[in-house]
Amino acid sequence: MPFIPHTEKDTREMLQTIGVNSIDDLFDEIPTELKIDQLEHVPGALSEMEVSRFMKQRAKIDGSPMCFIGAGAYEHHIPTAVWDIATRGEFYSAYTPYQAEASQGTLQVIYEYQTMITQLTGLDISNASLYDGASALAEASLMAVRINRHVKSGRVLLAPGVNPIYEQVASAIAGAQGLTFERLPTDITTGNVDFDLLPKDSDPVAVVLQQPSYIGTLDDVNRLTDWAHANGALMISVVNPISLALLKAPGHWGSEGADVAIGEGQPLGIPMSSGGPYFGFMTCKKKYARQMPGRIVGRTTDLDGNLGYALTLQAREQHIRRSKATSNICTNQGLMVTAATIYMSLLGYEGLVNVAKTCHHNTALLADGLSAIDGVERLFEGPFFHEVALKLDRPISSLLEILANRNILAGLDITSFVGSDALLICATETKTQEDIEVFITAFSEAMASVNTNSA
Amino acid sequence: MPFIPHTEKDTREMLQTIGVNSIDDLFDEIPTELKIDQLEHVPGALSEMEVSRFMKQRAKIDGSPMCFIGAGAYEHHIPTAVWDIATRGEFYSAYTPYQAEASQGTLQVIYEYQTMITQLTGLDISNASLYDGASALAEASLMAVRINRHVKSGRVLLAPGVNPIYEQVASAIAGAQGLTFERLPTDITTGNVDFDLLPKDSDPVAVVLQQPSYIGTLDDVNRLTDWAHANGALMISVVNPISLALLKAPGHWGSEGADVAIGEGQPLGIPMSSGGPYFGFMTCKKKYARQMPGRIVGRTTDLDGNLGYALTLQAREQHIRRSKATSNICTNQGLMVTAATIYMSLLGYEGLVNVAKTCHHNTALLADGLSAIDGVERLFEGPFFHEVALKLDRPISSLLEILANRNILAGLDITSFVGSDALLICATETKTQEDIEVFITAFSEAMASVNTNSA
Amino acid sequence: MNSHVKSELIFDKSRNGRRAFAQAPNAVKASKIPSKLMRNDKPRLPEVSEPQTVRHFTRLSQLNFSIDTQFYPLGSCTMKHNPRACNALALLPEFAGRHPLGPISHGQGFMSCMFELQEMLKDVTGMKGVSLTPMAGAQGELAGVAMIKAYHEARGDHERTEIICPDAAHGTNPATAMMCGCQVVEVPTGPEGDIDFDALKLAVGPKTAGIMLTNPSTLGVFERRIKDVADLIHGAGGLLYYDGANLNAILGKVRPGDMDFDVIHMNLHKTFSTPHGGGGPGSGAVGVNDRLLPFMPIPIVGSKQVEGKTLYDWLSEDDLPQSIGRLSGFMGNAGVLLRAYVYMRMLGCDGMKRVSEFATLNANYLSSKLQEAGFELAFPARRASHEFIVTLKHEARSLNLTAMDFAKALLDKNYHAPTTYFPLLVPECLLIEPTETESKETLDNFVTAMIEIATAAKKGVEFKDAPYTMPVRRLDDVKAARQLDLAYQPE
Amino acid sequence: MNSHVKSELIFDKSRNGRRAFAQAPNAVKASKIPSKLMRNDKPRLPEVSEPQTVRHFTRLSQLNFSIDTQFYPLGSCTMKHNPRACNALALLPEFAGRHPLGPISHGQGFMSCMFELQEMLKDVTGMKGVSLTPMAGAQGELAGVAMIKAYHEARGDHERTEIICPDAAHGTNPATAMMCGCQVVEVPTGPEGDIDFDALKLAVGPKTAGIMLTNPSTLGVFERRIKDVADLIHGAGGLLYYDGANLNAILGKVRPGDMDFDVIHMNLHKTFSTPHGGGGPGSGAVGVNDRLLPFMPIPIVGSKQVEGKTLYDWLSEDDLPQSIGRLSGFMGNAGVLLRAYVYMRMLGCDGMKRVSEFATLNANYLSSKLQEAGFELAFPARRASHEFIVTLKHEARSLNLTAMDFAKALLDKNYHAPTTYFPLLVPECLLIEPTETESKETLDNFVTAMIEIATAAKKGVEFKDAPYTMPVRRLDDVKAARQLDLAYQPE
Ligand SMILES: Cc1ncc(COP(=O)(O)O)c(C=O)c1O
Ligand SMILES: Cc1ncc(COP(=O)(O)O)c(C=O)c1O
Repeated sequence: MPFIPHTEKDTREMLQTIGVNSIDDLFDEIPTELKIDQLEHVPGALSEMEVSRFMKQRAKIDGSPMCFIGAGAYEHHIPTAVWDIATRGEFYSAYTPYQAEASQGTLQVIYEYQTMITQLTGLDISNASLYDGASALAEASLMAVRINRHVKSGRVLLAPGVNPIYEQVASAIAGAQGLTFERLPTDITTGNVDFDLLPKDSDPVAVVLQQPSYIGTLDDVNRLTDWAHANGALMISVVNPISLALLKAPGHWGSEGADVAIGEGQPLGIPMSSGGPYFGFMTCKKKYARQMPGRIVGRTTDLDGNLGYALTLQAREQHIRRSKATSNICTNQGLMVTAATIYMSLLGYEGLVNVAKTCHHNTALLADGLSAIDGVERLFEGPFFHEVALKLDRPISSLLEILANRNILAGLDITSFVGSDALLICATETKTQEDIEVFITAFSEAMASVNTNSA
Repeated sequence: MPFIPHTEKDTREMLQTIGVNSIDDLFDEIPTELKIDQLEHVPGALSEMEVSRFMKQRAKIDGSPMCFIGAGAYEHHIPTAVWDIATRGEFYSAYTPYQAEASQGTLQVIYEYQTMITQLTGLDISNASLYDGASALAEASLMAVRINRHVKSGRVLLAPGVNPIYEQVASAIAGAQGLTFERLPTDITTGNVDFDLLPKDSDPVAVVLQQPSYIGTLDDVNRLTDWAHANGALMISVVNPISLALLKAPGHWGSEGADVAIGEGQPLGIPMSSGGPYFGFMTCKKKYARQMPGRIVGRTTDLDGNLGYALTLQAREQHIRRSKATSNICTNQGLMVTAATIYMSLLGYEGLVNVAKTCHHNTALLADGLSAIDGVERLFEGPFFHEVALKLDRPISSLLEILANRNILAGLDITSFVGSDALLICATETKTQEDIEVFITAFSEAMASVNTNSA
Repeated sequence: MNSHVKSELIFDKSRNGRRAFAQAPNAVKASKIPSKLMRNDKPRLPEVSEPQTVRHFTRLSQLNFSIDTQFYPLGSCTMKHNPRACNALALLPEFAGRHPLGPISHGQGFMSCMFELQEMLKDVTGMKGVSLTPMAGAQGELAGVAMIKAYHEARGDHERTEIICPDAAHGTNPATAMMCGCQVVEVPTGPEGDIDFDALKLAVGPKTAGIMLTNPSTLGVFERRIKDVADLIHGAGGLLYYDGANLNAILGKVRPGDMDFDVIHMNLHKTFSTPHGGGGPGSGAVGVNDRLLPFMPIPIVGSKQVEGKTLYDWLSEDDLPQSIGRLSGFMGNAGVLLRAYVYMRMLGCDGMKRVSEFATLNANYLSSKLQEAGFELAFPARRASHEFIVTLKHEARSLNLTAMDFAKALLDKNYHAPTTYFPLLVPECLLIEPTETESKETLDNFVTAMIEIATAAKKGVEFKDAPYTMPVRRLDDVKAARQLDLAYQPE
Repeated sequence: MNSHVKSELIFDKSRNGRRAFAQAPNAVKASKIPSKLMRNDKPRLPEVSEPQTVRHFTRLSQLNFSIDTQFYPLGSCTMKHNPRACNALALLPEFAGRHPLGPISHGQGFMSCMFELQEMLKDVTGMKGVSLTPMAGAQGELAGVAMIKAYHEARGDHERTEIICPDAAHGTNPATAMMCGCQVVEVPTGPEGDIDFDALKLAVGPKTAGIMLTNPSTLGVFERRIKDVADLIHGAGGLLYYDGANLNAILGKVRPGDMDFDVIHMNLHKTFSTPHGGGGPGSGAVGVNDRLLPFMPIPIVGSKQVEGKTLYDWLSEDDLPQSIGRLSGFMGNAGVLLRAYVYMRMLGCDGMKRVSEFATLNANYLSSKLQEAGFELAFPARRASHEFIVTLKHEARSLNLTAMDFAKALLDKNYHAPTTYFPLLVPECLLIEPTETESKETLDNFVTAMIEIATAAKKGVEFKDAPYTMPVRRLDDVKAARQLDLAYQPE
């Protein structure tokens, strides 16, 4: 009984107090024919020693390749203090702070987080987190519908650079409420919005722009934001928090600023760990506070007049409003937000700038080096942050396999998204000049060993 | 300035308050000719990211071989909770509990530790730790001199199975006070004390018996203890705490019990980490409390009459008694004791018994398997706990090298100690049946590939 | 912590130019990004040193109650011990460092764990398929209802848009139904805590898409006529959704699949002990029976034999063309799934059963003791499941001692309060879930604390101003919602 | 923590047959050990579950003050920030799992760190050789004095058995001298905190083995005539020992070797920020000049070139036949050494200098502010080093407010007290060492707290009963020593 403290004596006494003979008697209201005897596909218990060894063997299979993939999840240095503190029992094993007085630690952390993320995005208020960046787009779209109630089209227009997975997730979640997601036209030289071909009279609920885009490009955020507002749409930004150390904050896009900003919080101190747990962040203009999904922490005072923190605006939420809630979200990604708050504190603005610049610098180095290889060129003109799409004249899957065998994850094959053989690469601050050189050399060797597409 | 919070403004203001112009001015009492400009052999700073990567590369060089070495440091399963809790900032970054009221956590842990270690050794009182098992022998010997003040010989008699390193350390530390360490005669078939040849009129200060011995044997603790007492000597036990789940506790050796028990605490939840930090434990009969070296925690009451914990018997210690102190020890191995206390709590008596029995069982399996190989036999007759010395007819260094190349650390070469080609092996509970088989096979292959000594 | 010490905000410690220098690279040359895309304001992140940061957040942590420090009998939340090994093993560097889009050649270790987790969860729920991607209970519900809808749609059954929920249902159930574009039909609870079967019959009809139930219900009692309910709903063409938040009550004893549920979500952060983290992350893996297999959310880990070896790969749109789609950017809360996997392996098949056995034992013991001490149980005639309800309606009336007051008074006794005011239908209720990992002594001490509070109240002690010993006194929730202060304004 | 919650002992939670089942293997068949060697009593270890253990020790931890939670200006102890990375990297599985007797083929990574640590420490101290094996400051002292003795012995100088210590010396210095079989000759301190040079001249003679000094001294001031002292001692045939506990004051600025010291120990757990752990582990690496090289304690890491590659190996008796020998079972507190190594690499050469600069800045700032606030400095005419002394002799007399009372009052203000009653020669003293990692605001707030206490005392507030807000009130030390209760007796 690994985690159960009961002695036989305890059990005996407890049964006696209850007035039954056996634990099985406690299940007497359950129809006998439903009961099972034995789980058949759950193996026997392993001790912690056994399971540790076993998991280490499993982990070893996956190895620790050098990773140049980005595409929504990024390898960054995470200060040791972040998880040392976030996994302290008091954070790690607490529940959602329903009893505010006994949860001031978690609540104050969230209040600080909300402050930091509004500062980064340049918007007024933030919630306490959503599941991840992709589902945050679904929530933001539904929020746009609630805010933009007079627009009945249900049409959300996505810039060409919005992560295709985000689109899929948003459709899966928000589709049931009649939302449709459509792409704005692409300028194929830049990969960005083709402003000349923007639809007229499309009556959009919202326009979504991802900056930097999924394919690594940077778009004219001001122009599209103003266009959205001119067309009666809410402007939703999808942003990478690290990039906001350098790039214009959504709150300052266009003449009025974006209305809602969302994104994937993972770059802020969360390990990549196969895709989660991460967290979605969401900020918006203050006037939309009551349409926001998710938990929100507010500062208030106690009986003595001292400051304190509590969950607030709960009337938006499922446990109060039930079928009229702004969302069904309940448990969010609290611990990740704790980690991100510690991360942002340790980095500070200047630290984030240095991280962002180093990412940009490394990716530029890498893109330049790879573009110098015969058969490799940049897919799009224009500026980028820390990801670049490359056009290749060889089959990407073969290249990726060769490099994976050399323990290099060379990037993500985005051929199916862009429609021609293309590779999306990323080099964060974790890569040294030497790493980049190793990669370029390996890449050019791989290129040399594979036939061109035409051949 | 990685860990320094001063802004330029802070520094300016602080200098102004002090009334100097620069930080350098603060060093104006130091003769100029002594000052240096630059450290020449300390490289430039690495960021946490850089040093992490660098240290991981260094660690990788050492690898994670399968280890069958014991000889004073043992690989055991350490529950994750042990170090998760011990490295909580409040334990990790506190000082020695000088301000008792603000250190009740550490103090209570030590009190609990003292209780557990007295229970394990069957003696009355314990100190809060010494540096390690080896230096604890030095302290125990010096303590014996203080207790046995009428014995002037300075002679400490060591059973044949006392760890030779412990002897060296004890000599290095206690030699200056006139102590000499001498070996009792050995019965070469058992490796134990040859009772027929025990010295007469040797006037020993103390007799030291290590159980289980360095060479894996188990001696007749009762007989030697009684002999020591009959000869006016203090009896000092050197014991492995895990073995005490099975083996007779020092407090019950012979008719009166050993007087002092010491040992290496490492097996109680401390990683092997190249030899330290570990901790030495020491327990003794109550009447010797005032001769004990090191910190001791006592339970007392506070102004309200509530129970609390504080350092006590400080009049023995260097900060009070200075040159008349029982020892110069000040900082001890507090954090290790915290870990050990958590370890002992998680294991409990029954858990320790299971660990001990599994170690014994695995070592028996291994010894049997290896002894079945041509040219391998047990060096000594008689029982063992979790180490066994093997006699080999091939040069051990070659065997060890071959196996190390296969990532197996096959044991410790104790040839120089026992005077013939001998290997000391150990298999703790961390080894599976499969591991043991792998080792046996590899060993027999290695044997086959090396010429016998005679050849 | 010292509760009298004021908690500063991290921003109060901020000073221009201060930072934790070891944590970022040195500056590199300016970027090549056009200035019109660059930001020209300076976001006010805290500018603090590493020691300040460590101290600030360490001290903040100490202001929390948590499972690692207090008994936390929060009903419906399953606050049980979170084994530390689960965390350590999920964070092994290869797992923590694995990019979600890495090739399967560098993911067979992780994927094998996920595959086996799917298999174990099937067994535990009695279901035929499991998808691990939902990121919390509510998202699992969303996946479930979406599958139910997809099922009806695929059969051309377009009118089925009603989801039946008992009035005791957790708020996420109706909220989820709404998000899936359904209407909610609420049915009342009978006097003994079972669903009002007659009312249910009336609620069922041709528009019924399905029913969302948890069994045992949020009232802490087992729905005895579950088979009848299933027959009724199925007979009407609807499907049955099992809200797995209460799986801890029946683990290894009864399986939702065997009760004829068609789909279930599990809260791995409850039953399988992944930490709640002060509000997540969770994981709401879903299990389905044959009917709903084609609709499962992707990705799912599949396995095939290649050259005599098992190869794990991702099942995607191509494999499940009828899938309701993707619910997360990658693979749900993968690291949470790993933690649950480790936990399940440590429990083993026998350990699973013991979970529900001892959770039930603890709940029944505690309810017996409290009843004996004079507290009123909401369903005194019923066996408690893993949780049970005390109603303080008498105390509220005669002593002016509400459930809220009681909860705050418990904080001063160093116990986290049970869930209050849920389920909504029981007045002044405390929903108490001790879980299997608490000892008899803890339960006994908790009973003593409950009695002490009640006794004090009877003697005239007021608890309106409780708590007294927490870092803050009772907080003004109304002010929090009226005078919104949701982010610090650095001057 | 809630200070009003009684702390139970872990033994109070113990019940027959309870345990943390996941943490030990299942029982195997009985052993083959003869029964007369077996134990037949049952040691009373706690029998507790895993959740209980986690909760118990987590809550105990919360009862502590620590650097991670409080300002901890404990003079002479250098309570500075302990970077978390140092711990994590020292515990990398390959390092944590390395057997100390493993072959050097599986230790080059670890050994290269140790070798480089030796080299850096040589540079930092201005010494010619470094041995890392001593396990704390006091053992470093023992190594040092033993080397001094060995040096004299090797020269046939058998009569040199006196060690000179200033009266301000830390207790370990005289205690060490005694352990090394020497006699201690104490010399007084002059009015300005330097050693009384005339008294020193009288103390020196043909029996002088050496002198133990720390510079700056434990009085917080730099020994200005250090060169004269060195010349005097060396002229008399003695050697100079540097107690490196105060190295934080001069790191990268002045080197003991350049001051003509012959041997030094360093407290890596002070200057190089390895954690104090509630009382250790420490590390007392020793550095020596040419004279003492042959006598260094073993093992030491050596390096040689083999086939163009650097190979690290252990220097042992064979390499240093005159060595004073071994002081630990293996290689000292190896894991502490790794932490110090990582810390030094993170500081780099410039960071070293900044340590002493900002430690000194903080101490001088704090002493200025306190003096301004009316506190009396023990050596007002002197520059503070990294620490300084306030004497409360007036307050003790006029207000009946002793250094002890003041210390306890500070605890109630959430500050750890400075070192009290050391050095012994300054009456009612507080030895205050802020360290470089504390911010100006923290120092300012500390000054405010000091002033508040003094002001309250002047208004007649008594602090004899302080502290009030800690988990316990002031403890009865006399009772602790008289009625010895050193281990719980489980009835
Ligand atoms: C009965 C019930 N259903 C559903 C949920 C929702 O789960 P989650 O919070 O993981 O979204 C909860 C959790 O509070 C619950 O108790
Ligand atoms: C001046 C001085 N010397 C020596 C020591 C002894 O060091 P350790 O405690 O590491 O043995 C100390 C530590 O308290 C000290 O402050």
